[in-house]
Amino acid sequence: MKLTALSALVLSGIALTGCSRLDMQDQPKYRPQRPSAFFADGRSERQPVEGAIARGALNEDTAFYEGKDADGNDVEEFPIAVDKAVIERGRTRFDVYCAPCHGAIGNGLGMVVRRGFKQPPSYHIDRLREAPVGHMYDVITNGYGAMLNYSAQVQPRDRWAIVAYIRALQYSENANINDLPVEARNKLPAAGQGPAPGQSAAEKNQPIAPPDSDVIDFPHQPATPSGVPGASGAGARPGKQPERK
Amino acid sequence: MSQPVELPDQIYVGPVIDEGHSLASVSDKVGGIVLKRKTTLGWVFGLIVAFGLLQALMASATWLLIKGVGVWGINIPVGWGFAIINFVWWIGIGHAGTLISAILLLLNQSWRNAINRFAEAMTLFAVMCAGMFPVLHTGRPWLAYWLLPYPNTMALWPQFRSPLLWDVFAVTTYLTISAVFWFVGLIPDLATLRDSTRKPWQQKVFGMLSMGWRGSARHWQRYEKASLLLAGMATPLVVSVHTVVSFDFAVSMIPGWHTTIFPPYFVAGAIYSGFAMVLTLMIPVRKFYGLEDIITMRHLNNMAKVTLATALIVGYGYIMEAFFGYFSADVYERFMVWNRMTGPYAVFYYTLIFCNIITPQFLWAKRIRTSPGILWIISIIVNIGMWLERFVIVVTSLHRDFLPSSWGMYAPTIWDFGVFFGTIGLFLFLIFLFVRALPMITIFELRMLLPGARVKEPVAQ
Amino acid sequence: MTTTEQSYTTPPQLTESLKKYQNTSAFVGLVFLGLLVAGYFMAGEQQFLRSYLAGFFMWFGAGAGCLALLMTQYLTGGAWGVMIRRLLEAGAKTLYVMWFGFLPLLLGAQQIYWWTTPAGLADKRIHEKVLYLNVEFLWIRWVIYGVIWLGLTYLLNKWSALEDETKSTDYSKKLESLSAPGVIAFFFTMTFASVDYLMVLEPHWFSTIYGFLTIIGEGLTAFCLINIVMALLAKHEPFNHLITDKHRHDLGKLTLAFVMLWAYLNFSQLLITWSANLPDEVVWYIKRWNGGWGSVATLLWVFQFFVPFGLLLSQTNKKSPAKIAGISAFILVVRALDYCFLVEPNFTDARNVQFNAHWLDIIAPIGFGGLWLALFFRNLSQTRLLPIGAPDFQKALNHGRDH
Amino acid sequence: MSVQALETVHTLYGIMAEFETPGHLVAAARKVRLAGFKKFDAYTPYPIHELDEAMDLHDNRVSLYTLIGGCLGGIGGFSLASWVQSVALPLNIGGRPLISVPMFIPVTFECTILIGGLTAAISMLLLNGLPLPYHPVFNVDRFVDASRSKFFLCIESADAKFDRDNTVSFLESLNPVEIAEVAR
Amino acid sequence: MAQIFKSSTNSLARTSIVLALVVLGGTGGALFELIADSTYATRQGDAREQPIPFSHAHHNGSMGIDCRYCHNSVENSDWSAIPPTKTCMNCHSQIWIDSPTLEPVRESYRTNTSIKWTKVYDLPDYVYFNHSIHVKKGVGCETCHGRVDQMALTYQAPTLEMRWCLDCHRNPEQYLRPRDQVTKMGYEPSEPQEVIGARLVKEYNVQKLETCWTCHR
Repeated sequence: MKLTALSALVLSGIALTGCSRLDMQDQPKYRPQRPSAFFADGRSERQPVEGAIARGALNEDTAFYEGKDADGNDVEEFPIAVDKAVIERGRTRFDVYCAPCHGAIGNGLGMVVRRGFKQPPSYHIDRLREAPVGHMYDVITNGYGAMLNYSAQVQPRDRWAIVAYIRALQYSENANINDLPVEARNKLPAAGQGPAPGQSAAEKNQPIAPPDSDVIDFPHQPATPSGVPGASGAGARPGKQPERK
Repeated sequence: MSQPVELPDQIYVGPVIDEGHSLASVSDKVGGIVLKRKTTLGWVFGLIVAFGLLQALMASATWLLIKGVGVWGINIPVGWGFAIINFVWWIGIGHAGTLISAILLLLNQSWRNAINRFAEAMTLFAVMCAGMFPVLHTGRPWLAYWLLPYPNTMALWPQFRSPLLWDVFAVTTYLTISAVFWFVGLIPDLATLRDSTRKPWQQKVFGMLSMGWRGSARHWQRYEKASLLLAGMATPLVVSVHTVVSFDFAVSMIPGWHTTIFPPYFVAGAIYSGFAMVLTLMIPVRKFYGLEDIITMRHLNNMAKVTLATALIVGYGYIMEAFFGYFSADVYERFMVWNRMTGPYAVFYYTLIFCNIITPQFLWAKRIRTSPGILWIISIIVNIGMWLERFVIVVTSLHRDFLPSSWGMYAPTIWDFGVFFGTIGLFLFLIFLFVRALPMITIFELRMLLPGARVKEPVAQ
Repeated sequence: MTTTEQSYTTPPQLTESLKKYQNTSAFVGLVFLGLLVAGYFMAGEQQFLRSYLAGFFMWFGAGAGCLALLMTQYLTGGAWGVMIRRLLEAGAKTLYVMWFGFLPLLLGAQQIYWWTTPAGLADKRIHEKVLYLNVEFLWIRWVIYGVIWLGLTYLLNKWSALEDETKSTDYSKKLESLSAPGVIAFFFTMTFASVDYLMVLEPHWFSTIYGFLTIIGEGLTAFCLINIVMALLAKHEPFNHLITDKHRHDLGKLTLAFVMLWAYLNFSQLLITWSANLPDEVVWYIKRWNGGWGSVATLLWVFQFFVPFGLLLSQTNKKSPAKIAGISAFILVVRALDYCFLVEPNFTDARNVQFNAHWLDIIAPIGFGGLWLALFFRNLSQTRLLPIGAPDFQKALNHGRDH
Repeated sequence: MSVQALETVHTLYGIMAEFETPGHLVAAARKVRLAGFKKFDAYTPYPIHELDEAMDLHDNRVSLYTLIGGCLGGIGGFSLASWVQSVALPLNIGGRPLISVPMFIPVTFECTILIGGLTAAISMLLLNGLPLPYHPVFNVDRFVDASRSKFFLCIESADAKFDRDNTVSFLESLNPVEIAEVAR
Repeated sequence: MAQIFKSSTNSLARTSIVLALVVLGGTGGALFELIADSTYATRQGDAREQPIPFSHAHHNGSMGIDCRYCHNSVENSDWSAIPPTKTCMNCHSQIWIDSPTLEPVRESYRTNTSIKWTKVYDLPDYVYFNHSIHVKKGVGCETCHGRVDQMALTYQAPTLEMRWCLDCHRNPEQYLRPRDQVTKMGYEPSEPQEVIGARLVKEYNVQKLETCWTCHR
C-alpha cells in the first residue's frame, strides 16, 4: 500500500511537471534533421565543402551518372542491363515521383496538372518516343521547363529504371497484337472483341486481364482516394479517357 | 504458556526482571519514560547530533540525484561499492530484532520480553536505512516503482529469476511484516499510555493509536494467536531475507560470491551483527534510563552468548571458504582466496578476522559477558568487523576480474561516506524519537514475568 | 509425585524390555549384515561398498548426531536436553564400534573412490589438491576423527556418570566447558569426514555447504531416533508419568526445526548450483535431476520436507507419543533413501543417467540399523536413564507441569 | 425479558466487578460461565491463558484465515512469477526453462509470508471489532487500571440471564474489590 | 476515567480507515489510467502546431501523392526524411504561387533556410527505430501513422507507449500487409488478416524481435 501510494505520488509528480518525458528521452546528441543551437544556420548536418567528393562518389561514369557520352551527347543505350526487375522497379518509382504530373500512363494528365500545374507533354508523341534515353535521364536529373530536378529524390539507378519504364509505357501505347507471345495471344478473346491490341506495355509483364474484364487493372498505381485506380472517382474524369481507348 | 520465573542458579546469571517490581510499578516505570520523564539535555544533544548526521545523508543524496551515481566511487570493475555493502550491513543489523521477537517468542524464552520492542524498532529503522541503498544505487530512485510487477505501459515485467527482484519482495515483505508485528505489539502498551496520561492531547493520540484496546480476554485470546502466527511467519521470513541477500551474490559466477555456504553463513552473520548492534544500543540506553532492573545482566549475558555462537558460525564460514578455495582446484577460486589474504585489500581481511573472530573469543569468559563496558566495546568492534566483512566480500571479489585487463581498484568518495554516515544519523535520529515517544519495552509482556502475574486461584470459598 | 532418587532408577521390567529390543535388533542386524556380505560375492566389491557406504554412513551419522546434540544441549540448556541426555550418551557411545566401520571403505577405497586410484591421482585437478587428497592423509584423518569423536564421547560419558554419582556441579561445569570446543571440533571433523567419504565420490565437485548439510542431516536422524525411543520409554514405568506432553512438544519442535533446516540448506545448495550452471558443479545435480534419480529427488522433497513439515506443524501430532514416533520412523526411512541418493547417482553417467539403485541399498541400512540399535539399547540398559545429577534436573522434570 | 429490562439495556451496558489478583478473576470468570452467562468479558492488563479455559474461549478463526491468506499469497506469488515468465514476458535466460521452479521459490515464499502476516494482523483486529475508540467500559472510572494492574469482569445487560439486582449480588459473591454499573 | 472519545468516533475511525484504503488503492489505479496512460501523457491524437498548416489530407488524401514522394528516404534509411523545401517547390513553383499561407515556404526556398517543422512522432532518444526495415517487412505507414490521408493537421495516431511497439513485435502477423500495399491508406486485406499475416511472416522472414537491444542500442 505504501508503495502504491509512493508510485502514485511519483506518477503524479511526473504528470504535474508538465510533460511525461522521462530522463534521457532527450539526449544531447544529434539525430537526422534535429536542429542545432550551435551552428548559425540552425542545422545539425553540415554541407560538404564546395567541390568535395566523398570517397567512392567520384561518379566518373558519365553515361550512368549524367546520361551523356564522352562528347556530352545524350546516350542512346541504357548504361545498365534492363530486365523485368528493373522495369518493375521503374514502375514503382514512376508511380511515386512522376505519375503525380505525368499521369500513370505518361499522358501528362496527372493529378497535380489537373490542379493547375503546367501540363507536360505526353510521352507518346513522336519526339519523345524517338528521344534518346539519355535525354530522359537528363530531364529527371536536371529538370526541364517547369519541372524541377529530381536528383535528390531519385537515385541514379532508379532514374534509369524510370527511363526503362517510360520506354515500356511508350511501347505499350503503340503496340501491336503480334508483339505478344503466341501463348499469350491465344489466351485473348477473339481478335477485335477484347481490348485493343497494343493497349498496355505493362501487360507484358503482368498477367493478361481476365477475358471477361474490360478494365485494365493497375495494381501498383499510387492510391487515389477511392482506392480503386482508374475505375471511379478521380479516375473517371474525362481526362482519363484516352488511356482506356 | 505460563511464565514461571526461573529460579536463579549457577546456569543463569540472574533473574529476567529484578525482584520488587509489581504490575503497577513496571507499567509506571516504562510508561513514565514517555509520559513523565523530562526531556533531558543529553537526549536533545544526541538528537541534534543525529539530526546533523542525517543532514549528511540529505546533502549526499541530493548531490547524488543531481549528478548521478558517478559521484560515488563505483566504476568498472567494482560496480557494487558502498551501496551494497551498507545495504547488507544494515539489513543484517535489522535481523536481530525479528529474531529476538519471533524466534525467542516461539522458544518461550522469557528474557526476550525486556528487549524485543527496542530490537524490533531497531529492525524497522535498520531496514529503512538498508532499503535506501539499492534504491539510490539504481540511479533513478523516482522510478523505483518499476521494480514492482504491475501492468505498465512498457508491457514489461520484472525478472522473477533475478535475485535482485527477490530482494524487492524480501525487503518489502520484511519491512511490512516487521512494521505490522511491531505495531500489533504496541497496541496494548499504547492503551496503557492512554490510560496513564492526564494530558488530553496525549489521551487522544494514544487513544487513536491503541484503537480502543480495552484488554478484553476475548481480544487477548485472538491477539495471542495472531502474535504467535506472526512470530511463526517472521522467523522463516528473517532467515529468508538474508538468504535472498546472500543469493544476490551466490547465484552469480563470481569467485568469492558463488559458494553454497553463503545462505546460512550470511544469516549467521546477520544475527551476529544484529545482536552486536542491540548490545551497542541497549547498554547505553539501559544506563541512561536506569533500566538495569528490567534489562538485567541475564539479558546481556544471553545476548553475548548468542553473539559468540554466531561468531563461531561465521568463523566456520570463513574457514570453509578458504578450504574449498583450495579444494576446488580452480584457478580463479584459489586466486580469490589468495588475493583476499595477500592482495591490496588484505589489511581489511585481517582486520575483519581480528574483529569478527578474535575479539568475540573474549566472550567465553563470563566476567566479560557480564561487564557492560567491555561488552559494549566488543559489540562495536563486531559491528565494524561485520561491515568490513561485506566490504571484503564485495570489493575483493570484484576488483580482480577474470581478465587482468579488467582489474581495478575501488575507493569510496566523500559522497559514499556521506550517505553511509547519513543513514547512521537517520537510524539514531529515529531511535532517539522512538525512545522518547513510545514505550521502548513491552510493558504487557513484562507484567507476565512478574510473580504477581501468576494465576493462583483462591481456594474455594 | 515422588522425588526420591529411587524412583528414577530403571525398573527391572524396563531393563528386560531394553534387553529384548537389543536382541531383536541384533538378530535383524546380523541377518541383514550377513546378506550384505553375501552381496559382496553376488554383486561385486564396488556395489557392495556403495551400498555399504550409504547404509553405514546413515547409522554412523545417527551416533555422530547424538554426540553433537549431547554437546549442544550442555551449551544451550533447556528441559529437552536433560530429558534425553542419557539417550544421546547411549547413541554417542555407538561410535566406539561405528568408527571401525570406515575400515572397509578405506581398504576398498580404490573401488569406489576414483581419486585414490593411480589414474585418479594422476588427474590434473586431483593432483592440484594432492596436499589434502592423498591416501596417507586419508588414513591419518580417520585416526584424527576417531581420537576426537571417541575422546569426546568418552569424556562426556565419564563426567556425566560422575556428576550423577557426586552431584557435584564441578562436573556440570566441566561438561559445559568441554562441550563448547567439542562442538567446534565436531563441526570441523564432521565437515571434513563428509568431504572424505561422500563428497569426493564426485571428485571434481565441491559445495561449501556440504558439511553443514551432513551435520544437520545427522541431527535429524538422531532426533527421529530419540523421538521413537522416547515413545517406547513412555510406555514403561516410571517414564509414563515423567515424560510430559511438553517434553515431547519441545522435541517435536526441534525435529521440525531440523526438517526445515534440512530443506533450507538443500534448497540453497540446489538454487545456487542450478542458477550458476557451472559445468564442474552442475554435474552433481544433472545426475540427480534426470531419470529415476530425478523422481527420487522429488520423493525426498515431498517426504523429507513437505509431509513431515505439515504433520509436525500440528501440536497434537507433536504431543502424541504414537504419532511423533510414527512420523519419526517415516522420516528415518526417507533418510535411508536420502543417503542412497547421495551415494549411488555418482556412479552413473551424466550424459545418460541410469537409475542404478541396487537391492543391497535396501539391505545395508537395515543391517546397520539393527547393529546400531543393538548397540544403543545395550548402552541404554547399562545406565541410569535420567541424569539425576544434572543441576537443572528437577526443573526439567517439572517443565510444563506448572499449570 | 421484561419491558423494564429492555429499558435497562438501553441505558446500562452491564455490571462490572474489579478483582485484585488474576487468580480471583479466573475463578470468578469460571463461575460466571458456569452460572450460564454468555455475554460477559474479562479485562486484564496482560493475556492470561487460564482465562481461555475458564471462559471457554477457543476462537481459531485467526489461524484459519491466516492459513487461507498464506496459501493464497503463495499460490498468487508462484502464479504471478510463472505467468510473467511464460506468458507476459517470456525471456530465455541461459537456456533455463521459462517456469524455473527453484528460482520462483523465494518470491512464492515472500508472498506467502506477506499475505499470511497481513491476514493474521488484520483478521485479529477485525474479529476483535477494533478500532473502537469509544466503548462503554471506559465509563467506569477505575477502568484506567485495566491496562495497568487491575482485573475486571463485566456481565453485559444484553445477556439473556441478566438481571440488575441478581447480577450485582451474584458478582458480590465472587469476592470483588468493587462493583460498578457500566453506563452505556 | 472519562471517555476520551464520543461514541460517534467509532464509526468515524472505521470509515476513515476504509476510506483511506479506498483512496490510496484507488489513486494508484486512477493515476495509472488517468495520467500515465492518458492522452495527455502520451500525446496521442495531439495535432502539433506547425509553421505552415500542411494538410496530409489534401496532398495524400485527395491528390493521391504517394508518401514516398516527400518522405523519400523511408525505404532505404532508418530515417523517414521530412522533405526539404525544394520538394514542396517541385509543385508549388507553379501552383498556389500567390498563396500567403505558402509564403514561409517560398521564403525558405529563397533564403535557403530550413522550415522549422514540429516533430509529431518524437521517439525518446534511447529508442532506435528503423523505418526501412519496417517498410521492407510489410508494416504499412498507416499501421503506425494512422489515416494520414484524413489528417488535415497531422497528429500522433498511436500512444507510442512501449507496449504498443511490443504488441506488434510479439505478434506481427496481426498487422503485416504485402509490400506493395505499404503506402496505401485504408488498406483492406484481400484475405482474412490471420491468413495473410501468417503467410507474410513466413515469406518476409519476419522475426519476433523482443530483445531489449532490438530497440535500445
